Amino acid sequence: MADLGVRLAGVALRNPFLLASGIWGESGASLSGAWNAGAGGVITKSIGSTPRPGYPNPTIEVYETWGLLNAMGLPNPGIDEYPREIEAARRAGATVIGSVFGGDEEEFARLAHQIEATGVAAVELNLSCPHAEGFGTEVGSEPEDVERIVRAVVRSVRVPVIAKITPNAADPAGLAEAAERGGAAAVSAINTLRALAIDVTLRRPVLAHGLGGLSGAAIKPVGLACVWQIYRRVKIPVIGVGGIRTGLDALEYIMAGARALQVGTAITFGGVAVFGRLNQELSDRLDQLGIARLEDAVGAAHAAHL
Amino acid sequence: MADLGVRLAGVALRNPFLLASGIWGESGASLSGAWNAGAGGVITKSIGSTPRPGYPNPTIEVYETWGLLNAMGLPNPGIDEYPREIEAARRAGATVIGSVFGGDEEEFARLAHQIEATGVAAVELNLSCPHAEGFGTEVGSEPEDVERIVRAVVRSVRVPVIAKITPNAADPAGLAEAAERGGAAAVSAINTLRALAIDVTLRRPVLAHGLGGLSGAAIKPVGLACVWQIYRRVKIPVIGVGGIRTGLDALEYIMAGARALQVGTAITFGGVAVFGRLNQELSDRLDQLGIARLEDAVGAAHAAHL
Amino acid sequence: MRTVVEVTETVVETPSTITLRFPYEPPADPGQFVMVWIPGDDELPMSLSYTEGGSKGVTVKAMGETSRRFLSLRRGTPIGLRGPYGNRFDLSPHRVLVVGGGSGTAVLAPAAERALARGAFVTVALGATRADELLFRDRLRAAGARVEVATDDGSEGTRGYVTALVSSLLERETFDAIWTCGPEIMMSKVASAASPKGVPVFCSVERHMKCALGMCDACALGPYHVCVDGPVFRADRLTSTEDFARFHRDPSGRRVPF
Amino acid sequence: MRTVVEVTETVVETPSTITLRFPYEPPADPGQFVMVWIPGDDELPMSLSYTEGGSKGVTVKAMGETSRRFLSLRRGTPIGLRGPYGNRFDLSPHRVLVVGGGSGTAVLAPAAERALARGAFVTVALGATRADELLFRDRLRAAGARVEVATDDGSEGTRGYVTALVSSLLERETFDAIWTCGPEIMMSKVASAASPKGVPVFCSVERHMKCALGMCDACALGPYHVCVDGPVFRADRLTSTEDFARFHRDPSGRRVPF
Ligand SMILES: Cc1cc2nc3c(=O)[nH]c(=O)nc-3n(C[C@H](O)[C@H](O)[C@H](O)COP(=O)(O)OP(=O)(O)OC[C@H]3O[C@@H](n4cnc5c(N)ncnc54)[C@H](O)[C@@H]3O)c2cc1C
Ligand SMILES: Cc1cc2nc3c(=O)[nH]c(=O)nc-3n(C[C@H](O)[C@H](O)[C@H](O)COP(=O)(O)OP(=O)(O)OC[C@H]3O[C@@H](n4cnc5c(N)ncnc54)[C@H](O)[C@@H]3O)c2cc1C
Ligand SMILES: Cc1cc2nc3c(=O)[nH]c(=O)nc-3n(C[C@H](O)[C@H](O)[C@H](O)COP(=O)(O)O)c2cc1C
Ligand SMILES: Cc1cc2nc3c(=O)[nH]c(=O)nc-3n(C[C@H](O)[C@H](O)[C@H](O)COP(=O)(O)O)c2cc1C
Ligand code: FES
Ligand code: FES
Repeated sequence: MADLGVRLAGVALRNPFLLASGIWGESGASLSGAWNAGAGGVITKSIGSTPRPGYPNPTIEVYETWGLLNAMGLPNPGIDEYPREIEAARRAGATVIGSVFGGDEEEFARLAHQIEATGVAAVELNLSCPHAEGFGTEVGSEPEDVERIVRAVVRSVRVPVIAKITPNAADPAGLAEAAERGGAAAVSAINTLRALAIDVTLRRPVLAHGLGGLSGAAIKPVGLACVWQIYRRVKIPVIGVGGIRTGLDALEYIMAGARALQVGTAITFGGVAVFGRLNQELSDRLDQLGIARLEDAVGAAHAAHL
Repeated sequence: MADLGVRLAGVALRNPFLLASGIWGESGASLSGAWNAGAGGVITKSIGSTPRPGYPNPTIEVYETWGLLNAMGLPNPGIDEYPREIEAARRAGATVIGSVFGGDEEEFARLAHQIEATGVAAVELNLSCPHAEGFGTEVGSEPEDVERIVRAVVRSVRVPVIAKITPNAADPAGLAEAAERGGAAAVSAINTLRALAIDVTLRRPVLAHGLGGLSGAAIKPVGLACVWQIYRRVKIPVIGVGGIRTGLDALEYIMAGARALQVGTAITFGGVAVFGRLNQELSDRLDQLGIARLEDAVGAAHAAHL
Repeated sequence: MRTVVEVTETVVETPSTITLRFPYEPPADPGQFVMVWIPGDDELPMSLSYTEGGSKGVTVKAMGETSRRFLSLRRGTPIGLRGPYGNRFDLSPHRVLVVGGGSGTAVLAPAAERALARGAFVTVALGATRADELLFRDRLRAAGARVEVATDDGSEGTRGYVTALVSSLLERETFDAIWTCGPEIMMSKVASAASPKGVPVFCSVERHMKCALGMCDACALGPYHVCVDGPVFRADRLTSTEDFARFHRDPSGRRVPF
Repeated sequence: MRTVVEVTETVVETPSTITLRFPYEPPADPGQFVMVWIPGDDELPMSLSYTEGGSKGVTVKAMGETSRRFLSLRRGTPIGLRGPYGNRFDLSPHRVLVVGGGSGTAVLAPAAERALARGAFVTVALGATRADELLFRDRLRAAGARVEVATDDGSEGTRGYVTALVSSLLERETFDAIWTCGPEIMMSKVASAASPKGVPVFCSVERHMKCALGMCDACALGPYHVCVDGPVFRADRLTSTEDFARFHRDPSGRRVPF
């Protein structure tokens, strides 16, 4: 059986499949549940300075099995309340990565510092939520902003800092380069695509917030392109995310350049049992291809295409 | 039966469904075929200055029924050869819109001028192909470039100029504003999303060119968001394109702000007969909702959401 | 994934409770819920109080802002629906005690009706603040259930909480199962009373819901997601959590005491 | 949508022609083609010369750069496949004349074989530049076809073009249908010869292909897309276009004379 373990920015992961931020991430019990189901690590819901209820419902729309639109609006209990959830997950033995979002570099740095104190293995910066005013893409679309925020956070914590990049940009790889310059230990790509659903009977957007973010199978080809381009332009490891639902999807991301992966929407369609299945499928694929260690496959598709 | 006729930038269309550029667009017989099948107008393949064979195969990858990835590489016979195809389509009675692509404003202006001479009803500028080096998004990602190119073209032709906008940008609506400033009579949104497919057995990208553009149902939510945002920021009409395959999809785009529509990938899955079906379905939907004229529905979803 | 339908009928059940009927074809079972969207306002989880055939219904008690708005909905108003979601009551037990508090009876009524239709013997213990707030008393009697009543003010039936009524029923009679829905404190007391008798208790619980797809974590209750693992749970599953009858989560995910 | 398989067998059919066999499960009929991808090179349309069961095959003649590369493929080489695409020969006629020129016989052989298996009487007129370029002569004879041969240099059978052979066969005998594949000039001559006799001619034609999905317009031939409306056409459909045997389109879409 192929070795699925990977080292990501100094953190040893038992397998590459991380729970993506925002899915099963509000409660410690859920984080533990994803870990127990076989995730290689769990990323928390993105946490901010104060409690945020998020947008009113409807917050989601589903497209058959290939897509999910959401505008949750970054609901979270705030950094003062959240540590107990992380502690619960850590007690269950989970490798936890803390995700935070802020409006400027000071807020990011403070939140990262606070979340570091809970013993997380790394901090991920949400620079890429496409539907939260004043946060996410609004602070993560310009390379200078990304660099400045990452630099401020890197100064304030010891754990590795991961920048999560938006695909809603002319040049996502340029944002990854900026994160690298700022000192990021890794980048995650991608967050959701800015998107919208309309109800024609009611003549209005379906989601209460109007615009939302598209995730799921539909965005896999877009995520692969981002990972591919980023891999060619930075030296730090890339975490692939977007539409992963099978071991084949996973290996495509790995060969495009990802060293670890995140899984979100697939949980909507199959629960966290998806982690067990993904491990099995990926391992089978590697065996079939005669690849002994997952790490040997990272970026493999670039050799043929220089 | 609801009235599907629309006026778009002074051009009367018998219905809002235009054949999108790049599909059935190389030969006059195919353009005529789409018209005879019920298209409200046909947009030519994007034409450049000289013959271009495009990229080698593989040039496409299909995802179930929800997506299509392509990197054709803008194959076209060049502006000197192409007029005979437009003439054939015009002889069949088709309303033809000529699409052109160039590397700078002079080339765009010259091509637009040449294609105007064939009697097209309007000219569409491809500022948005995501995989052609030196063309498309490479000249259409910055508002200043878009404005300059559009302005040069508007000066060189009398027919309405349509700017086709890329979704691979932080702010597609800002590009539409730039087109409006440059004098565009309308904008089309969206072109394909930058995307990639990997073959894990062969450890390489599937498409010969590597990166390609994603179209089809998967991008409808993204196209709707672009049209929605553009509609709020420009006064010129918007042509919605991306993933339209049913009358319901069409009406969503119309209510999001589109005055006309383009259909591409749906033809892959159902042939040009899709135009007849779309007309029927859209008309049925409007009847059900008690909307007498399609034009009354343009932008209708904005009223509930100010 | 949403269907927009028009409300075809409204029934004022109590001064604070209204039933909306609407055409909705997807098959449903007692215990399941739908997400009901009031366009321009919010979308709330509501148990189906009518599950049979194409004309389904929800029964809503005015609590906060949005649920209050349900009371002003009229015939012809468009609402959005998705679902049904969640699990269902196991309808196989023969002698069932149904314990409903407040609007909780909404989800129990169709379960009781279907059990009765299959020949079960159903006793209902119905609680409310006062007589005119008793929900579905007549509906349940008409279906053949024995209905016993408790009101806080004694305006009908026993004075006091319905839990007292349950204890005395459990003393006198044997049941194969208890189905209950209402305030968690009430359900927790019912569970405590039934436990020494070995009668299994099934509770329908509520948590704040957003996705209803087991994904967003809004409805987390201990290790469960109420939207997919529930809303119906065996009481022992719930009492082993730290949350049941003690904490729920507000829309931000913050754990707050009941 | 692509399947990558390894070549399981290669057969050198003539000095310029090779057959590749490979496992490929999707069912196919004679007349259909697949898109064959040589990783790192190109992807070309190739008719299936073996359509039955799980071991399929294509037979490739070295023409340009890519097709020449097929000749160097070996057992174990991975190739990508998609399809089968396109329509098929109508196999119902009883007395069939099969006219193959060059690698065109690749698509005709499985059609002839299947017709013979159904009890049809099949005559094959096979043309090539010289004897060792005659494709599938032995395969067709083994299947029970009567095979007549014409070579440009007279090294086997009649000297001259296969079209002369066809004319003389049409003089002497009656056929219910003619199936042909080869250079368009040849097929056009076959159509002219058959037309006065009223024998329907079905031609398998080739055009530059990219998508094979009837979308990109690369394979436009008059009002048709060869990839979905063909590759098999009744000759009268083709002769009414301005293109058949006169023009094809290069990869840029430019119309160029044959
Ligand atoms: C599975 C399920 C079935 C339900 N069935 C019924 C029913 O049949 N009849 C009935 O009257 N009520 C039912 N509810 C409760 C209902 O969804 C609302 O919680 C209640 O109506 C109060 O809503 P509000 O917005 O008016 O209250 P608010 O004043 O806004 O809030 C009061 C309480 O309602 C909660 N609430 C608000 N929004 C939601 C939400 N999206 N999901 C859950 N709780 C929310 C708040 O957290 C708060 O605790 C059910 C809830 C669940 C989870
Ligand atoms: C439906 C169909 C079935 C075919 N079946 C067979 C077969 O069974 N055996 C066989 O040997 N050949 C077959 N061909 C022809 C084959 O696809 C190639 O055209 C031929 O092998 C020459 O390719 P090349 O790249 O080596 O030639 P090049 O030197 O590159 O070009 C020579 C000619 O081949 C054409 N060509 C190149 N690429 C393509 C392409 N993607 N599609 C079509 N034509 C192309 C060029 O336009 C040119 O006219 C078939 C073609 C079609 C359309
Ligand atoms: C409901 C939902 C909530 C999300 N919340 C967050 C979040 O809080 N922070 C974040 O960085 N990403 C968030 N995301 C984005 C995901 O982490 C992930 O990047 C995206 O969904 C693509 O992966 P997927 O296709 O596997 O879901 C959210 C996605 C969904 C669907
Ligand atoms: C095979 C293919 C070729 C295309 N070629 C062009 C082109 O030449 N010029 C252009 O402006 N857009 C081109 N496009 C983009 C389409 O016109 C359209 O914007 C896009 O496909 C989204 O619409 P759809 O989902 O209906 O296909 C092409 C799309 C496809 C799939
Ligand atoms: S409501 Fe989202 S997980 Fe239950
Ligand atoms: S090959 Fe694209 S239309 Fe036929």
